[in-house]
Amino acid sequence: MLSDRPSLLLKITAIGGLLFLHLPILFIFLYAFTTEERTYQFPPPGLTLKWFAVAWNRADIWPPLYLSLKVAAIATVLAMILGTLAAAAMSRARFFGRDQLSLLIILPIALPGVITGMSLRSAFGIMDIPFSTWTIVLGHATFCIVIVYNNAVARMRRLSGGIMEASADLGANAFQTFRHVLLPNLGSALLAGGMLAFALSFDEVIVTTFTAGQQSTLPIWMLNELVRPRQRPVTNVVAIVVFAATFLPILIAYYLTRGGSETAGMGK
Amino acid sequence: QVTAIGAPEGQVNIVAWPGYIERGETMKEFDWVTKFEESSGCKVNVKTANTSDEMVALMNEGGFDLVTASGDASLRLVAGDRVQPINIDLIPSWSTVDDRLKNAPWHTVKGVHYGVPYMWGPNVLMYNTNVFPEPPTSWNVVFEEMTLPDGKSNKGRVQAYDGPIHVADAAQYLMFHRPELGITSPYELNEDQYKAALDLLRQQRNLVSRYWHDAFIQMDDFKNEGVVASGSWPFQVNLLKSEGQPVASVIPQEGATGWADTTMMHVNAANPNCAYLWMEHTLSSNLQSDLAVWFGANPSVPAACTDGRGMATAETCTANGMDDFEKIRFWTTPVSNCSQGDGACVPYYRWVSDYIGVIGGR
Amino acid sequence: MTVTAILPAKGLADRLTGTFWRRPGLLLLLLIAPPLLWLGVVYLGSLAALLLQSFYSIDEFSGVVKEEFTLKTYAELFRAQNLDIIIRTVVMAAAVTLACAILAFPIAYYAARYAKGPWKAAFYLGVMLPLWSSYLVKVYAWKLILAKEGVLTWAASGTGTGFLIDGILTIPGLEGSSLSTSPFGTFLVFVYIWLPYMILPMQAALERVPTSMLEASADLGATRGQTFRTVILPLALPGVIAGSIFTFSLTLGDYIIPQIVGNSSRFIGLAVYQLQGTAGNIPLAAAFAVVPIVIMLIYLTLAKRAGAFDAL
Amino acid sequence: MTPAVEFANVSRHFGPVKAVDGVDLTIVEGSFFAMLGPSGSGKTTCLRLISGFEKPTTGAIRIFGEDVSATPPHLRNVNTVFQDYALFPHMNVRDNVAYGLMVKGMGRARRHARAEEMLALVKLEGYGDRKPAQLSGGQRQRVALARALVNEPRVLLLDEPLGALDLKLREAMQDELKALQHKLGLTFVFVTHDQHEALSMADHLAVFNEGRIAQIGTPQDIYDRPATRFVADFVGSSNVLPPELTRALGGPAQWASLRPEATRLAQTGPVSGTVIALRYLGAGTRVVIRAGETEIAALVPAGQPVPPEGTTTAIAFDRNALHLMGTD
Amino acid sequence: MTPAVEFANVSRHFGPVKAVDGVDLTIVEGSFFAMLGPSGSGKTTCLRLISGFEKPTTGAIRIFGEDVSATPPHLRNVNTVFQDYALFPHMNVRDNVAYGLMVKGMGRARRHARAEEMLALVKLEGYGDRKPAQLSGGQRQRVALARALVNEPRVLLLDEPLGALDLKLREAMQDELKALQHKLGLTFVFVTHDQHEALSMADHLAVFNEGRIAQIGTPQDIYDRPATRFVADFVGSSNVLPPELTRALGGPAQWASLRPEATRLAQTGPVSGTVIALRYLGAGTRVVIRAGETEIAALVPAGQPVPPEGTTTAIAFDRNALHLMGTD
Ligand SMILES: Nc1ncnc2c1ncn2[C@@H]1O[C@H](COP(=O)(O)OP(=O)(O)OP(=O)(O)O)[C@@H](O)[C@H]1O
Ligand SMILES: Nc1ncnc2c1ncn2[C@@H]1O[C@H](COP(=O)(O)OP(=O)(O)OP(=O)(O)O)[C@@H](O)[C@H]1O
Ligand SMILES: [Mg+2]
Ligand SMILES: [Mg+2]
Repeated sequence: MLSDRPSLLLKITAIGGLLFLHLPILFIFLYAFTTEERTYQFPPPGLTLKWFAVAWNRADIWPPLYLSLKVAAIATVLAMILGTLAAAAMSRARFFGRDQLSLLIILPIALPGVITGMSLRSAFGIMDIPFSTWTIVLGHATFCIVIVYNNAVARMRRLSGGIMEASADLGANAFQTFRHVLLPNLGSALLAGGMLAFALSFDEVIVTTFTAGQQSTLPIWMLNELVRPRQRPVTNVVAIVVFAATFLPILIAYYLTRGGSETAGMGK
Repeated sequence: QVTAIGAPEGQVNIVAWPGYIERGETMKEFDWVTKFEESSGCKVNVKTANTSDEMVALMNEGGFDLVTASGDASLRLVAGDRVQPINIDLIPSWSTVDDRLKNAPWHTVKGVHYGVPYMWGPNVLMYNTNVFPEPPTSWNVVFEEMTLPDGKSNKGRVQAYDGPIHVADAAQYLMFHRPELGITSPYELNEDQYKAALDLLRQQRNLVSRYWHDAFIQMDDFKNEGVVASGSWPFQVNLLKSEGQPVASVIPQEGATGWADTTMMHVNAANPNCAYLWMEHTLSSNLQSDLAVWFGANPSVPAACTDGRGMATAETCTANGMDDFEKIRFWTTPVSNCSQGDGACVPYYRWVSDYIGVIGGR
Repeated sequence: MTVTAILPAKGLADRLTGTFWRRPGLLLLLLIAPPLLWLGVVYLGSLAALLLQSFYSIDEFSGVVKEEFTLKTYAELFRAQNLDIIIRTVVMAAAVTLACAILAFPIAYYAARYAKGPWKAAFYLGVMLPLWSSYLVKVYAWKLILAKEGVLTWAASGTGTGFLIDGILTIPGLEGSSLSTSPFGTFLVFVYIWLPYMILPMQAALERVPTSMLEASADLGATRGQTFRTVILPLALPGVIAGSIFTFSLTLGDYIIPQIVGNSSRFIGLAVYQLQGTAGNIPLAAAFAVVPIVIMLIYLTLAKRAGAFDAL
Repeated sequence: MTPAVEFANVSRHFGPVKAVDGVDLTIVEGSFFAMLGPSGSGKTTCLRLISGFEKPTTGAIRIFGEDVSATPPHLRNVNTVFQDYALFPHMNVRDNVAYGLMVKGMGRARRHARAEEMLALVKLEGYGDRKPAQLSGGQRQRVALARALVNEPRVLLLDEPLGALDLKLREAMQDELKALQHKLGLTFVFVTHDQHEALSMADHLAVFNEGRIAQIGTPQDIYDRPATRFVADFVGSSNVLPPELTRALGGPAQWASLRPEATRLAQTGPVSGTVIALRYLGAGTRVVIRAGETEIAALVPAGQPVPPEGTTTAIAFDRNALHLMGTD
Repeated sequence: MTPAVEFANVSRHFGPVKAVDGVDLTIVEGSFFAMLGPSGSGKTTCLRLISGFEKPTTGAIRIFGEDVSATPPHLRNVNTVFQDYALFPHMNVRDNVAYGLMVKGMGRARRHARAEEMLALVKLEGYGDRKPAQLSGGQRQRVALARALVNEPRVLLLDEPLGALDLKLREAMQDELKALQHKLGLTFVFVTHDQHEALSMADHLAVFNEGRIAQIGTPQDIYDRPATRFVADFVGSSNVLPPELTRALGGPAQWASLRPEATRLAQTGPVSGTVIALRYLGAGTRVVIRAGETEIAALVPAGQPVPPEGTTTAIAFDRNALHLMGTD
């Protein structure tokens, strides 16, 4: 198209916006190398690599990291199962209460995390459920469902509905159809949804503070570290490592779902 | 009430003020946990809390054995049946406790002890020595708009504590400057006195750009945000000094509020034996001594100032206000039935909501 | 031919498939039950528990919750200082949403319409990476950037633009000793943190606007500006609404940012957090929590009417 | 001989919509049966009733004499070529074709061999390794066909399989399909809304209108002797004459149909009108004449003179081409 | 008279793809001009060059004599009916139609009045308040038409506007479009890949092949006298005869085309073959005969005897129907 060239203003604002998104990240990087360890001064007094070694040797990082990984993994698996089931049900013919269900699925991300967290905590209190890994998982899985659900529903919408019928028509029973047709076609969308859900759970702090009790996930560890600075650059080192570790999954998720609009990120 | 100490359970969970229970992580020299863990076999788990309200909430939530409660929290815990009476016979060092504290009203109810005194100290005025070549003599630097010695206004350069108990600081200031109000205790305010205190705080709102409620964020603000004066704890003063920051502290002419903290035990403490062992340990004079230096507070065991088992010396204790006990008005929970008569005073819950209002600019 | 019209069912799977076919409701039920149970019981149940708490009250002295039905807590919610908090939060959420929409549009538009191939991937990563890099560390980085002796002041004094910052800080309502203690700083950090949540649905909506629609507009004589206003913007609206659900709700509920950046004035999220966490006033916290629930339910109902759910 | 498919008073209603409404139908084994009708007339629904993706609201369906009301689709020995082909996008062509055999548990080597045979049948040898996305429309259509045929169904259902193809390709595929049906001797049930396609391919055809069968018969029956005005209107490009006009042309006062090819122009005649449109069709020119309220089309063979637009002309016709119809 | 549109040696290349390659073209004002060609032959690109959505790589385009190389689309007095209609889904029908007037700044009352006039023209009075989603395909097409016409363009471009419609509706719309063009006297440039459509609607047509024009002329020219084998093959259902066969039928040893309608069956003749397929077309039966390598179709008019498949028959033809072609 002849006029299909972005105007200068658009270019500048778009790129400016992207830079704005990365400005603090630049500082996170910078302050992972500062020599000063309590409060950040600008400009940093000096640069050093020692914090990477320090972070590696800090024993108190590992249990929260392990807990975060564990919670994210379990929550993701649960969310993938529940989200896929919900998507499968929703993609079928209209049924009574369908709209309400879609609202219900969206609710955990549409309502502020503090509400989800508080509600769960109230419920745990009322039912005398002690805090454990599972109480964290419960919270995380609830808001991860919608991520997987959105990915799966978008893919199912794109999948020609015919192929499921074609499979039955060719003699496959429901299980064979699921295994040979639905799963392979949904797979990449589920994987992408799963990765996003994992990343979301891994970084969650708002709901977690309510459902963790005295346990410390990595973000909660970071919160404590940031509030009570003790080798503060270590938090930046951890943030960078997590940043680098999420780079690849996000890229993969992008390529897996390319062409669809289902990679839209979802709320906390 | 526990009658005998059994085998240690292997751990003890404590809610404490930041800096109260150190295991050498912030500074290697300050460690009074590691040895205890080794000798008793009780692992010490600490959850820090920044306000008394938070401590009460944590104790109400449960899951902890001990709490280092200040006077404005301790009676609430007792009234709410969150803590249990202590059998002082099981604490051999009880006899070494400062006599002024043994039966203090914030942990002794109807003759029953609900805890072991831990530390006490004043809420000092911390100031930047570059701005104040001479120590300020009055709290007015944080309450009244004025030009500071460096020629600039104090507007936006002072802080105040982000807890309702700060109303008492205002009341204490009024007690000195407006005797006609007839305030006898900053924790017992009738409607008029209370209103005057709130007005003062509203005035202060215009000077304060951010209230502090986290010791470490306050330290940040002194370093990065240009804050030059604020009510504070000796803890922050000491840490900042140790980093070479130009700060010092003073108890101005109006006097100071202060805290006297008590280690109290949860009614449903899961680890009573370790809890008792820890309470006994807190009274050892070297712990008290080191903590006094670390936190800039006063030990509840007077011997800690002099027996040389820790870092504190008689001078340290004097500097921290060991002799000012009578001048300090310790935090207590305001209740409506006070010395001015039953129902005459404004109770704490109104302090809470009104102070939120003041911070919100109302 | 010997083959018959009906093949025999060979195993359990075949028979189950037959059962599902004869009773489609059964399969639907099997599919829907687990997520429905989870969300219905775990989530709605918890919300109900929360609601329930809001009808309790607290013993003012001991801080222990009295489990008796009362509207006292709601009466308290409507005290002036609490109304302040609600209004302050809603105004902030609206401002943040608006700013996010304005900032997000060029990025989303560029990514949707012009970015091709590797550029598209770059834009995607450019939006996703900040989204997934630690929220806390980003907020603290902002504190550092906005502090009085922080990066912005440093840069401003270097470039002689310090008067800009000072100007902002004297606007009534935005006063502070530095950006980091001004409500403007809170606003800025909110906008920054939630921006990706606006960009992504917006971009998805823009990508769904067919090129032919834009060509049709030009063909009918519309200039670029007219096309933008009359075609692109209305068609991207569901995406904007979807994004605004996030930015609005996230601002309503956040309690970390106002704690770290700003002038200590409470927001709903912070109030809820402190009331339940530090003050232990769970009934009032619950009553506060009902506010965003009500706001968001109204918002969602409107959004659903605008077809924004498909754009989520 | 048992018929391949039988509908006994079958209805399928979706709420208020009577997609299929009281249909009786018999499809003879080995025939090429077409279902023709406008959009929404219930053709697809009929097909889905046979394959089992819809269940009749009332009535019974028998396939080779057996009632299939309790048989799920995957156990019916009937296969479908879907309108959009519904090829599995994640499998290559060979695996697509072999799918029916795989789910029946046939070993890899054997089913691949069979798949290759089928690909040869539809002239796609060597395409086995491609993904469906790498094929043209016509090729995909043939893969869909091979995939359905590999199961050796006794009835093959085809839902507008040529709808998405362009004219040239469509004609080529029509010939191929017809030849294949001949060769295999299967029963084909073919849905289309294209009159030419239905007429040229089917042995028998049913014309649907609003869920009911308007007429059923051989193409010649239907083209030459439409039972109702609807059929006449829909099927041919027949002229439909109102009773007055039929009478004026010498018939009884009844609705009648008259094919354009049987309509000639004349200098004088009982009915005349104005030429309002001319359409060059290559093989001749279609002349549309307005006589009163009625528009009548006549076909002037190539090479004969065509009256210009606006002139008045009379029409003549082969008397036996005038076909009287019911009033429906 | 200046021609409406002129292409002088226009090319449009996309990298290696020569979408349009050295096209010379003149479209007379007031004519109905069709562009016909297989998929990918450059028809759409030609249209987009006129509307301004593409710029020629080389060559010049003139609209009513003015060079438009520097004129952006929204300033060209040319409007397009898009293949997918491209109606604005968020506006009702009236606002869609009035869009062109709105962006020109016409007041609400006046532009709505004009829009209603246009809707009346395309027989959609009373549909103004509906959203596009609430219309059928044919109705949408008419809205797109009204929307383009409201701007009073001097040239209207139509890119396969009927492609998405079913046969019956398509034929109805063809008649309507043709009538409208007649009534308004506008220049229509119409893109299609449907031979029948092009032949029956256009005054002039250009047959495209691989970015070049294979032949340009009246429908009769192109149907009866295809310039190349490609045109003969693509346009008619012509029989294309190789040189040997042309000679056997009494012509020179050259490629030739022979229309089925001009081809008859005979008992004996120079060329004979086996009947391999019969297709009933209503108006007659198409008989396909294989003679050596070549398949020849003949049309047996309705009522005449049709030889059964497998029998051998000879063919006869009107001598002047044999049309000799270039070797391209
Ligand atoms: N699942 C369904 N729910 C509701 N109505 C339906 C459903 N399936 C079909 N219909 C309706 O039944 C009628 C017949 O539909 P059907 O698909 O059989 O028509 P068709 O003859 O195949 O038309 P087309 O030529 O457009 O494919 C239509 O009015 C359609 O809207
Ligand atoms: N923007 C483009 N970039 C690259 N190649 C293009 C572009 N537009 C068209 N082409 C190529 O140019 C050739 C002609 O395309 P065009 O769309 O004009 O064909 P068409 O005759 O309209 O075909 P159809 O009947 O399928 O619409 C095709 O090979 C096409 O792939
Ligand atoms: Mg259909
Ligand atoms: Mg095209």
